[in-house]
Amino acid sequence: MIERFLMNTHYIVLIGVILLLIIGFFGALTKRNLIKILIALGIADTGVNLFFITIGYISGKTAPIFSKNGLTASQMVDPVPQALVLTAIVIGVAVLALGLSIIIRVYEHYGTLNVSRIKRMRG
Amino acid sequence: MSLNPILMIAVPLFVAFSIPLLGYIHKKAGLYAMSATLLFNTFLSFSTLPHAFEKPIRVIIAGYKPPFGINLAITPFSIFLACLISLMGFIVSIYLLKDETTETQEKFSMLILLVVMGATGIVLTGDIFNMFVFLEIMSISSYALTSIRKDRKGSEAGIKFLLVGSISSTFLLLGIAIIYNQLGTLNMADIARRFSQMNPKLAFAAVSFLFLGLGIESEMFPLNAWAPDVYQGAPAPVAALFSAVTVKAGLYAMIRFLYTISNNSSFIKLLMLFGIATVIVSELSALKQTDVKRMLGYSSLGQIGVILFAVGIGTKTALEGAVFHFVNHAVLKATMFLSIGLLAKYAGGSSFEELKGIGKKYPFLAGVFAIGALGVMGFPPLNGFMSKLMILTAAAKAEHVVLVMLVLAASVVEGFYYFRVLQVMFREPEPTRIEKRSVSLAFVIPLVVLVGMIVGIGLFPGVLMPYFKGAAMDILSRGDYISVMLSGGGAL
Amino acid sequence: MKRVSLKKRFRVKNIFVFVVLVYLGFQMLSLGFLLDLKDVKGVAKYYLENDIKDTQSANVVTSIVVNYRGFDTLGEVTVLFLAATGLGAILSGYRKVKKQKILANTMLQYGSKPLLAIIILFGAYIFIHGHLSPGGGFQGGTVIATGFLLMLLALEGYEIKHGYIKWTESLAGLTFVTVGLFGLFLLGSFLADFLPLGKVGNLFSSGVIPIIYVAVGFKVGSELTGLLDNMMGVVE
Amino acid sequence: MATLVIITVLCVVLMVVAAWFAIRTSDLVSAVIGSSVVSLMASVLFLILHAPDVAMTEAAIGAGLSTFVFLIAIRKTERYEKDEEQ
Repeated sequence: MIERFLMNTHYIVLIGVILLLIIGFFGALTKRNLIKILIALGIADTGVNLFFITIGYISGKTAPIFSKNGLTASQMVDPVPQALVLTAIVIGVAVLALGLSIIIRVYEHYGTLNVSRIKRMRG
Repeated sequence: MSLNPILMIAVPLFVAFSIPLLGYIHKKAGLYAMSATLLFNTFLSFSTLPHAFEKPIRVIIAGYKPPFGINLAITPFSIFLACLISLMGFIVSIYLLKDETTETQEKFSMLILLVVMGATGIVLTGDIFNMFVFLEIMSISSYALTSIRKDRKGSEAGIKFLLVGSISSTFLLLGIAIIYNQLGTLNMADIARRFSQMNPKLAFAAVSFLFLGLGIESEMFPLNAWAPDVYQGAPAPVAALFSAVTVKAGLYAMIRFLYTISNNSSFIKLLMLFGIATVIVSELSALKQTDVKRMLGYSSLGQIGVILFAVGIGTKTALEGAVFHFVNHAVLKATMFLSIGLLAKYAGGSSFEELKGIGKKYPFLAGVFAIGALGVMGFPPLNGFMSKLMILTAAAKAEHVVLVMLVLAASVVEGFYYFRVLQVMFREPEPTRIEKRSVSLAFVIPLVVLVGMIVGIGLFPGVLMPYFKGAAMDILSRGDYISVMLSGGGAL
Repeated sequence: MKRVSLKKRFRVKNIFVFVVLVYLGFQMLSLGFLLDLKDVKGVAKYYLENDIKDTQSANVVTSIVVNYRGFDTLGEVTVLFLAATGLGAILSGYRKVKKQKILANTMLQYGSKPLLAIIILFGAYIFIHGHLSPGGGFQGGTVIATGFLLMLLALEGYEIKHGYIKWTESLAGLTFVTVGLFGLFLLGSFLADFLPLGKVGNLFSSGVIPIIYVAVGFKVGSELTGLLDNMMGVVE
Repeated sequence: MATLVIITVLCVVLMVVAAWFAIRTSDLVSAVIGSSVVSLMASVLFLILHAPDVAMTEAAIGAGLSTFVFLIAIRKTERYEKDEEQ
């Protein structure tokens, strides 16, 4: 059981993915510093991207590029998750940059990045 | 034969990309281009409407038939919402022509254009990952629009919105990944056709992830703690767009996913409970507010709760009521946010204190606000009445009497706080510190049109009824959606 | 080292969140065994088998990104465009007193200009060969943006002309949409490939893929450069 | 085959450790470097999983560009996380 588990790249990476998700969400839910929260969300995002690629991977197959001679379609891993992850990564960096710019503005107004010290909006 | 509906997405994109260059021609060219584009979208969506009601249309992109390529799925429900979205976008855009929310007019008009384009894309697309991309387009422009004024409240609301939104997109991606792993397809009709072939445990996980993600987008309790801040912090016309356009797209995604794709009755039932919770919590929170914009935000959440409740009941009448309420909520909240935005601008703030007696200074604007408030409370000749009545009758028929009582109680609370606002506005003595300024025509026209819609829909709901019926049928007829999208749609 | 009280180190809420997340993680791990990881299926199988016939592009990922799911890519470019726009709007007028700037060493100052040329060439190579080898518009664009980042960091008072960025990003975006519209008017569906496909392996092959990828490369490059430039901000 | 498995395990372990470090440290610059290591390891894993396109993107964007964006933002705000509640 354990041997099967450890010799399989899927499951090794999958454990990493789940740990990344746990760490990311833990950070996002418990940290108070805005930049730290963004870092944590970025880690969770990396986890999801890795998850996507893992489900497209098939042991013993190779990258979906017809470069070497004689490579046929049946020898390739699933290309669709790779295309989707490309999109997801770019969206991730877009959100990140926008978030940091808003954070710079928040800092300008409040002089702190601590969520609990940024006064809650009222009335 | 009419224009290809893909232009509803391609043309706004084209214009948005060229707005930076239009700035060289005229300083305000971007704004006018935005307004003209939204008018074009409105025109195109209304001209597609009758065709789609005859038979749903499938628009193929890049020449690959579904499930291999991305396609647009133009069904009655989606085209109806596309009409609503582009019409509301256009009305708000007229208001924006004169509005000086920000000094970066060019960027502002791009963002507005793309927020409407994103919402249109969500309701029209037939591919689940493409829907995710459009959701991101919509939400990223919403984050930027929320904090575009660079002030305290706007920045704070914007960063909250952004953090919650990123969590939502993580969930959505996880759900999509699981579905793709099981079925090997991303086309919504194809997923719907084979959804039962998924491993039940994984199907449950995928549905929960997407439910959570879309719950955030559709502002469902308890995932909506950020929403009042956003409604308060964003500029008033932007808040109007949020409640008239972006929430609608989020709700559409939720309904499409639960009814058409997964057809999961237990989650639909869950929606009913969450809807009720949303209504009660937000109406009670609205009671405590001292800022009218924030109060409107809570009230907006309350209306969304009513829609979610109706969607959760799931009978045909309830869904008709829900679609009707979509329209009413969009029109009413747009009216109120736009009028309160102007009043707040003239009075110097949107708190009760600052708005004292404003009704005597600006009878027209405050009157418009009052009509909106009466509409939300459901006074008979206005439009809010019919839809709520339909939803409550449907709920009573489905024997959810306790829930009906709760919604009614919440409506009483709603009436209470709106009367308080009206009292502050009209009964207090006229303030001396505020000067009377003339209201520009660009502000008056949208408000008049919106009030006309409130009264018109209230007096003649029968005109729109066939459309509500068609949209509700579309939500319920899952098999038709699948067969049409996979085997070819109607003609344009 | 500052002593932190035990209570402060382990807050109850944090532990609760941690336990819940670990529990959910275990649940997900058990779901992991149910995942179907055996073989390519569904649309992916079709893409792999028909890629050469449909697009003549050696890189299947590229043909999915640009051709089969080109609409997503258009959306994705829009997302970047939006982020750059929003960031520009939010940070416009942001001024901050200049902090003590540490000058880059002479080597870097003199070396960075020729390096920029090489980096841009490399980026262009990546996006031009997107249909033949790994890489494409996004990767190439990012590489180009890092080149400009190097300039911003290394050279005192280096300014990127905003007009250039504006024109590049607009024209690149317009090219993408226009190619799509050509497909619509010539073949009746948006983004359809209207150019001859050529032969797999050649630089000039795969129809519109190279055009779109070059446009995406320019767009991403200018977008990210503008974004970095805006982030660096107006320093007085 | 066995070497590849060992490399994979190493990458995963390093990635998780870096992620944990990034969350725990109170110096934001270290945290950013930690998250950059996470991205770098992820990009190696993408390569191992036969996704060269994604590996390139992740290395350029995740490990390179976003690190810089973070650093610029930290430079404009503050570097140390002050952990005072309420």
